[in-house]
Amino acid sequence: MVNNNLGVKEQIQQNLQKRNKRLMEKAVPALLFTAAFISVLTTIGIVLTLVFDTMQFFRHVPFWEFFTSTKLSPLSREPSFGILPLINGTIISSLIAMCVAIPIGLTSAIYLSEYASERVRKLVKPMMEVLAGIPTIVYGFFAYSFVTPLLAYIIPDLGAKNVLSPGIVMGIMIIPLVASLSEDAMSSVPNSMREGALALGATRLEVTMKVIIPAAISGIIASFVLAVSRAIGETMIVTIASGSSKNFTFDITESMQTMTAYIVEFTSGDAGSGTVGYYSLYAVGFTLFVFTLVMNLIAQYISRKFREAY
Amino acid sequence: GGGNNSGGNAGTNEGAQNNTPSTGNNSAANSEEPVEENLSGAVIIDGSGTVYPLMARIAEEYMSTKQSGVSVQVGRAGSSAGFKKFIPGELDFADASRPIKDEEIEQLAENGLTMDDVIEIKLAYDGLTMVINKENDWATEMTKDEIVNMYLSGHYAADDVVKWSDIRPEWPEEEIKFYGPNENHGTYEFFYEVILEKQDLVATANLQQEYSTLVDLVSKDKNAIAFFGFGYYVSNTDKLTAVKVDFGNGPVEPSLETIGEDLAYAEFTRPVFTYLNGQYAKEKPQVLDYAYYVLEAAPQFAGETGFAPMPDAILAEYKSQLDALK
Amino acid sequence: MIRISEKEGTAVVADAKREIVIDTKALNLWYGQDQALKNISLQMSEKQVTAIIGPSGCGKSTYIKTLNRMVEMNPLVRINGQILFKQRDIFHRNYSVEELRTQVGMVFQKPNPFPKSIYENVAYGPRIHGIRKKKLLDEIVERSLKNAALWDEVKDRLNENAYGLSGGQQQRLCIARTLSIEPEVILMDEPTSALDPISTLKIEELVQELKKDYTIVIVTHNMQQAARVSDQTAFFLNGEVVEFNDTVTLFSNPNDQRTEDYITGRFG
Amino acid sequence: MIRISEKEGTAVVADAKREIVIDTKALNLWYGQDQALKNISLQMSEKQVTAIIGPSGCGKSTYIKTLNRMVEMNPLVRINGQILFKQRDIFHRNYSVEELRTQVGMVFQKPNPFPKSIYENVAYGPRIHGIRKKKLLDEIVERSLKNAALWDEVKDRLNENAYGLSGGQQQRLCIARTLSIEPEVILMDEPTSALDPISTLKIEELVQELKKDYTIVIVTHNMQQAARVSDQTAFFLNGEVVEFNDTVTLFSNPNDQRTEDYITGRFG
Amino acid sequence: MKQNTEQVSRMKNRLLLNQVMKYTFFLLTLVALGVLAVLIVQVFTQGIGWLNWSFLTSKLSLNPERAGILGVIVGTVMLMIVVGPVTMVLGICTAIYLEEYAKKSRFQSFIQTNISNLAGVPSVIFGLLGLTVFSRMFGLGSSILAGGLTMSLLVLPIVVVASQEAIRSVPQFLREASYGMGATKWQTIRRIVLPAALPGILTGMILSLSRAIGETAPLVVLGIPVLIMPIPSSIMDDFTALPIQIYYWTLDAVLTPEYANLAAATIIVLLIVLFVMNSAAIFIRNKFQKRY
Ligand SMILES: Nc1ncnc2c1ncn2[C@@H]1O[C@H](COP(=O)(O)OP(=O)(O)OP(=O)(O)O)[C@@H](O)[C@H]1O
Ligand SMILES: Nc1ncnc2c1ncn2[C@@H]1O[C@H](COP(=O)(O)OP(=O)(O)OP(=O)(O)O)[C@@H](O)[C@H]1O
Ligand SMILES: [Mg+2]
Ligand SMILES: [Mg+2]
Ligand SMILES: O=P([O-])([O-])[O-]
Repeated sequence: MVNNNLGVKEQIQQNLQKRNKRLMEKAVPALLFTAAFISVLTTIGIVLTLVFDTMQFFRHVPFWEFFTSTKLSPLSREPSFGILPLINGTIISSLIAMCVAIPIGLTSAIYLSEYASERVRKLVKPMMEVLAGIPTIVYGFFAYSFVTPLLAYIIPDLGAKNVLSPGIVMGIMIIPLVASLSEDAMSSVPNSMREGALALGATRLEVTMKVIIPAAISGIIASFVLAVSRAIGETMIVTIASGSSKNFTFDITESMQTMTAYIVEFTSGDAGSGTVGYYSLYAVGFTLFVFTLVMNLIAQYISRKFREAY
Repeated sequence: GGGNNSGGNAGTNEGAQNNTPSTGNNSAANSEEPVEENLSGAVIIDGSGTVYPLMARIAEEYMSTKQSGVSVQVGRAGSSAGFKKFIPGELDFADASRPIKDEEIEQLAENGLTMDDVIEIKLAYDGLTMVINKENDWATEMTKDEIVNMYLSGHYAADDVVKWSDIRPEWPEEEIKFYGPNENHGTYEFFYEVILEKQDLVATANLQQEYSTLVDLVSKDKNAIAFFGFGYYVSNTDKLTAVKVDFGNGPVEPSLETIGEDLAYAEFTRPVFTYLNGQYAKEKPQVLDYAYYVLEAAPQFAGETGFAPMPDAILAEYKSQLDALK
Repeated sequence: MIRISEKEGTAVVADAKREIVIDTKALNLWYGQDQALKNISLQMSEKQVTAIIGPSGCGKSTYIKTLNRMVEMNPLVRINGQILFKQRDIFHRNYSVEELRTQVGMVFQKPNPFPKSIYENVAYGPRIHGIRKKKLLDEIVERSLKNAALWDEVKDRLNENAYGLSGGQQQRLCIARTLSIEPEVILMDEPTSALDPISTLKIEELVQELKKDYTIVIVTHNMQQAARVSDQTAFFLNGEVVEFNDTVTLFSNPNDQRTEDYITGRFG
Repeated sequence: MIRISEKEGTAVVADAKREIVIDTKALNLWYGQDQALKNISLQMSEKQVTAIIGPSGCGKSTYIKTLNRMVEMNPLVRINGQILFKQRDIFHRNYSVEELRTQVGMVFQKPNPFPKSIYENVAYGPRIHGIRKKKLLDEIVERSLKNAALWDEVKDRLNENAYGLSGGQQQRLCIARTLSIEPEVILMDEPTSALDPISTLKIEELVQELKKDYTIVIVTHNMQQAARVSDQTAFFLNGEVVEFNDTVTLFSNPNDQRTEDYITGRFG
Repeated sequence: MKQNTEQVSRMKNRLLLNQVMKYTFFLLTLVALGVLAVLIVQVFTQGIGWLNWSFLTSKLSLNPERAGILGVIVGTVMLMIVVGPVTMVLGICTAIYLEEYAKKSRFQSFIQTNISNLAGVPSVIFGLLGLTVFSRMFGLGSSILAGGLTMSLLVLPIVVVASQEAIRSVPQFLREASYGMGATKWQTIRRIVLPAALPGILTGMILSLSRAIGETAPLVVLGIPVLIMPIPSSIMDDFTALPIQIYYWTLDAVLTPEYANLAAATIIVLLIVLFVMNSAAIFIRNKFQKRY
């Protein structure tokens, strides 16, 4: 077995001496770093965009009034800018959504994680993914053209635009999120826990309620918090189905406006120039940003603690 | 939609210079220009929601039969919102359901545009229409004063919670739900300035950006009343009832036969406008071309979109103004 | 409370007069196509320790998990044959697995306390079986922990999380948890293999103590352990019972050549 | 092509006249605070097979990975001491790891072909080192596979995925891949421990063949294997070289008591 | 536990409760899927009659009888032509940097936190960013480019996370094998890691595009006009896209009821596109799963 001399060794040696290879090794990380930095720039961009014009806004409107006034009429001759009606609309629609998403999402998660056979799971999970993948505009259309008329049939007093219908539909949209994150949390509880409880003669239900859910609770709560954050940030469903009434009310059969819907309304109406109304867009956007950011940070914190548990 | 900058149009001038022979058909137009160019670029229009159906109809016809390369974009932010964009030069045309105000003219001047550069075009007549729910069988006829009074802040109740029975005792004792377009809209200002004579609107009035939302809200609420242009009523006669207004000579139903400066519905009649930025018309051939087309098509499509057409004489006058721009 | 006072001799000749608690008859078990248990027949007597030994993969865990039907958690499993627990067929449809498991407790290879307090771990069983009274629960917890020889070490920290305990303590906690519902039989699948020698010794002593009240089946890899703690031993190989005899006899005088090879360390 | 015609005697007395290819001088290595190699000094001669034996955790893998500086992929690692490869200090800053690794190839414990075709696996090395010509690549692939005794088995399926091969074939493919760039030295870290006996035999025969052209360092758990294939053997214990000698001497007449204990199976 | 009659009856109750709850859980799971079914049936019955060849191949119009969505489809496709490459390049580069170069550094955890927070920012806020930066500051107006860049930033976290996961799941021994041949880091990444991670990356890519195709709010905020008749021909043109057209038609359905049917028909098109894309993602995921 002789080394038939193909000059391979020599070629390799020559190639190793080439400089451009070394250059590549230096240039590539720099390029990649630049790309990675874009995501940081995006965040900076968002914050700067919001902060600048929000500051403009607070030159005209007192901070205190913005956060305490229940009167929002940005276009009147004597405009008033109280964000409370929007926060109220946002919270109420999100609460309705949670009332739908949490029970159904959590029970789906329990069913899939603790009861369903492998076959059922293989069937149901992709369907949940489909549900999660439907664009929100489709849900908006569904809320407007199906759920609102259906609800009006049940509740004759229901306004043509109301917060109930988009709230419910938002809840449906969020079910897969709650279901899949809670299921992850529950199925990551080690099987030995299940076995330990079952060996004591516990039924599936007792295992789930008294061992699995308590063990997975922080993961489950994190999924709820993320769901709230999603509901707060959801735009199209509420824009289409909940109208743009700026009244401060708790009546869920009436029209309300969320922060997101306000932004849409304002950009499709009067986004043209530097009026106070235009700046209010950014003040509302900034509030919305802070709301969701806080929610996300809470969720991250909870689920990080959760991961430390085992 | 908002936020369009007209900067995008500037670059298209060159493309428009290409004198490729016309392939467009000359439909009903008896244009004075012997050869039609193939134009391109955009024409940006925003403003009145009342005018929107008419202007959108004209735009579509223009794009499908005259210049398929030109993109005419019609928004409906409201007359006031339209002027706000028109003033800094974001628009080629600003539609309006009220005339431009002095303060807006001043702002124009600050942006280097005098009224000589702006051509005001009266497109058609609109009748402000009071609409109620189909199930409302009592308020189908009202006097002008009743309408004014019910919308006046503090006239019936200090907290502006007005009941139908406040107006006529035999009417139901239920709260009236007042609706209307918001302050972006010329219709609001017409109502406030001309009809209410600048007295405050009831505080309970629910003002909306989109006319479609208003139609929706009134059609689902028995106690609702709203006001907007006749066009939005005629396309929804199955959902809404128009109030017949008694101006002193018996109730008048708004219709193309009654809307007009000298006709029975005259008191609630107003012209609707579009304002052309003359500088852009000079710079951008597609804008000028479209302006000619608007004059030609406005009377043609006014009827089907719920407007009474302008007399030909007035339109001829505008045409000569356009000719002067060349 | 020193419970392990004197070490008794462990090698007890199988006692014919004792009641047979678990009677396995011609048991076969498959995972899908693979047969893991072949025609197993074994009797376990009351208050005796039965050790199950054999090389890895011979079916020890499978067999012991069949005794409380935990093996059926795997949907692939198919079983035929019979197991009688105190004369009742455990596979009979009127016999719920929950009922069976209350009577046949199990301790696992790796300690698996719940992520709860020590107290709650032991109280879990009684609670799900409907015992609510705080006082009764307190008593049960104390008694179980004492019987598992853990009480003295944890009595001042009952409300701390069970994960703060050492491995050996966790395993005794799991035993206490099993004792809390007073089963008849305790199954133990290599209960000491994850533990250090000292903890192992403690558990072995505990088994000696527990057999006064319970019937015990213990799987072990460690032949010394089997010899030390059990009364009878079954030697499994490839899913079959090669030899089943009282422990002294099996280790001193095996009948089968394969048993001898295994206990002298020639394979496995 | 029958290459393995006759088995040569493996026990060759260390040949003083051979050139020393790898010279390790007083090498120390730490993982963070833990010292894994202590004052290692070893010489490996040209075209000889050096076996490294020792119980688990003694530092065999760490040492062999130091020879091609793969050990430095772990950021915790700190090294002092010297390794000369053909008189050049491999830790010198002018000596790039890429250059070192082209000359000191490595075969791993678990076969680790790339998820590519057989052909592409072997052509990978030449390609990254700038060889583009299809014809030359074909020749290299064929020669390397022949030298790794794999050609006959795969020549008709060069474009199939390497993961379709058996474990033993995969390991020979990895050897072929190493040969493709014609290194001076081949490091093998327990190259047969994941393989069946027949594949192991094939690899052992291959090592015998390869040492005609290459210097080989082989880590093994299996003392018979060390005795069969190597010319010299180093016995590691707790990060130290206890004994280093020609294989025949080390196995027949160990100098150190610990070596004797280990090779007679008394521990490890 | 010692048996007594109370125990036995309790056992019966416990078992019953377990069964009851099992079916309750199952039924509630079905509710979610039931809604999905209702939604799809509703949209299809309303829209399928309007979905025909001429609807797909003609231009927009105010007249519902004549309206078609050719320009809308072209707009969506061109939007994806911007989003695809931009997201792909940024996403993969970021993922490589985080997984291969910045591993375990402070900078990595900073960017990682940043990305997961970005993933939770409401899309309407991205719209404001796009409006302020791309539309106004860069003067891109409501062009395809402005929309595409906004969308790219919006879906970037999806691609980054998916690519990171794919890169992480490439076994370390493949990298070692390559380094052992004297390959440099970049050679190893380019020739070994990326090809092995490609299926995972592609799956993430498809999922991010399908998110971008359905997003509406950022485009509304950018100010897409209601009626655009010319078919866009360059990325500097104004455009309209499937979701925004659905939005406008839904909004105007009050005035012209047939618009609701057009919206439904457009939704069918959108759902079919998404279905095909997601199937492709699942196919890729299953086909190339775990080959080592
Ligand atoms: N979940 C399973 N699916 C399929 N086969 C299984 C499963 N569990 C065990 N087996 C097979 O059944 C046989 C017996 O396994 P079992 O776990 O009972 O062995 P064991 O004696 O407990 O071994 P060890 O001492 O390693 O715990 C083995 O061949 C094993 O491969
Ligand atoms: N990545 C690492 N980090 C910290 N310590 C390590 C690491 N790798 C190995 N060690 C330690 O270094 C010592 C030597 O390990 P090494 O892997 O070299 O042993 P080995 O002889 O190859 O053992 P085996 O035969 O099991 O492969 C061991 O004590 C081990 O715990
Ligand atoms: Mg076992
Ligand atoms: Mg090793
Ligand atoms: O939309 P307006 O016509 O009322 O301005």
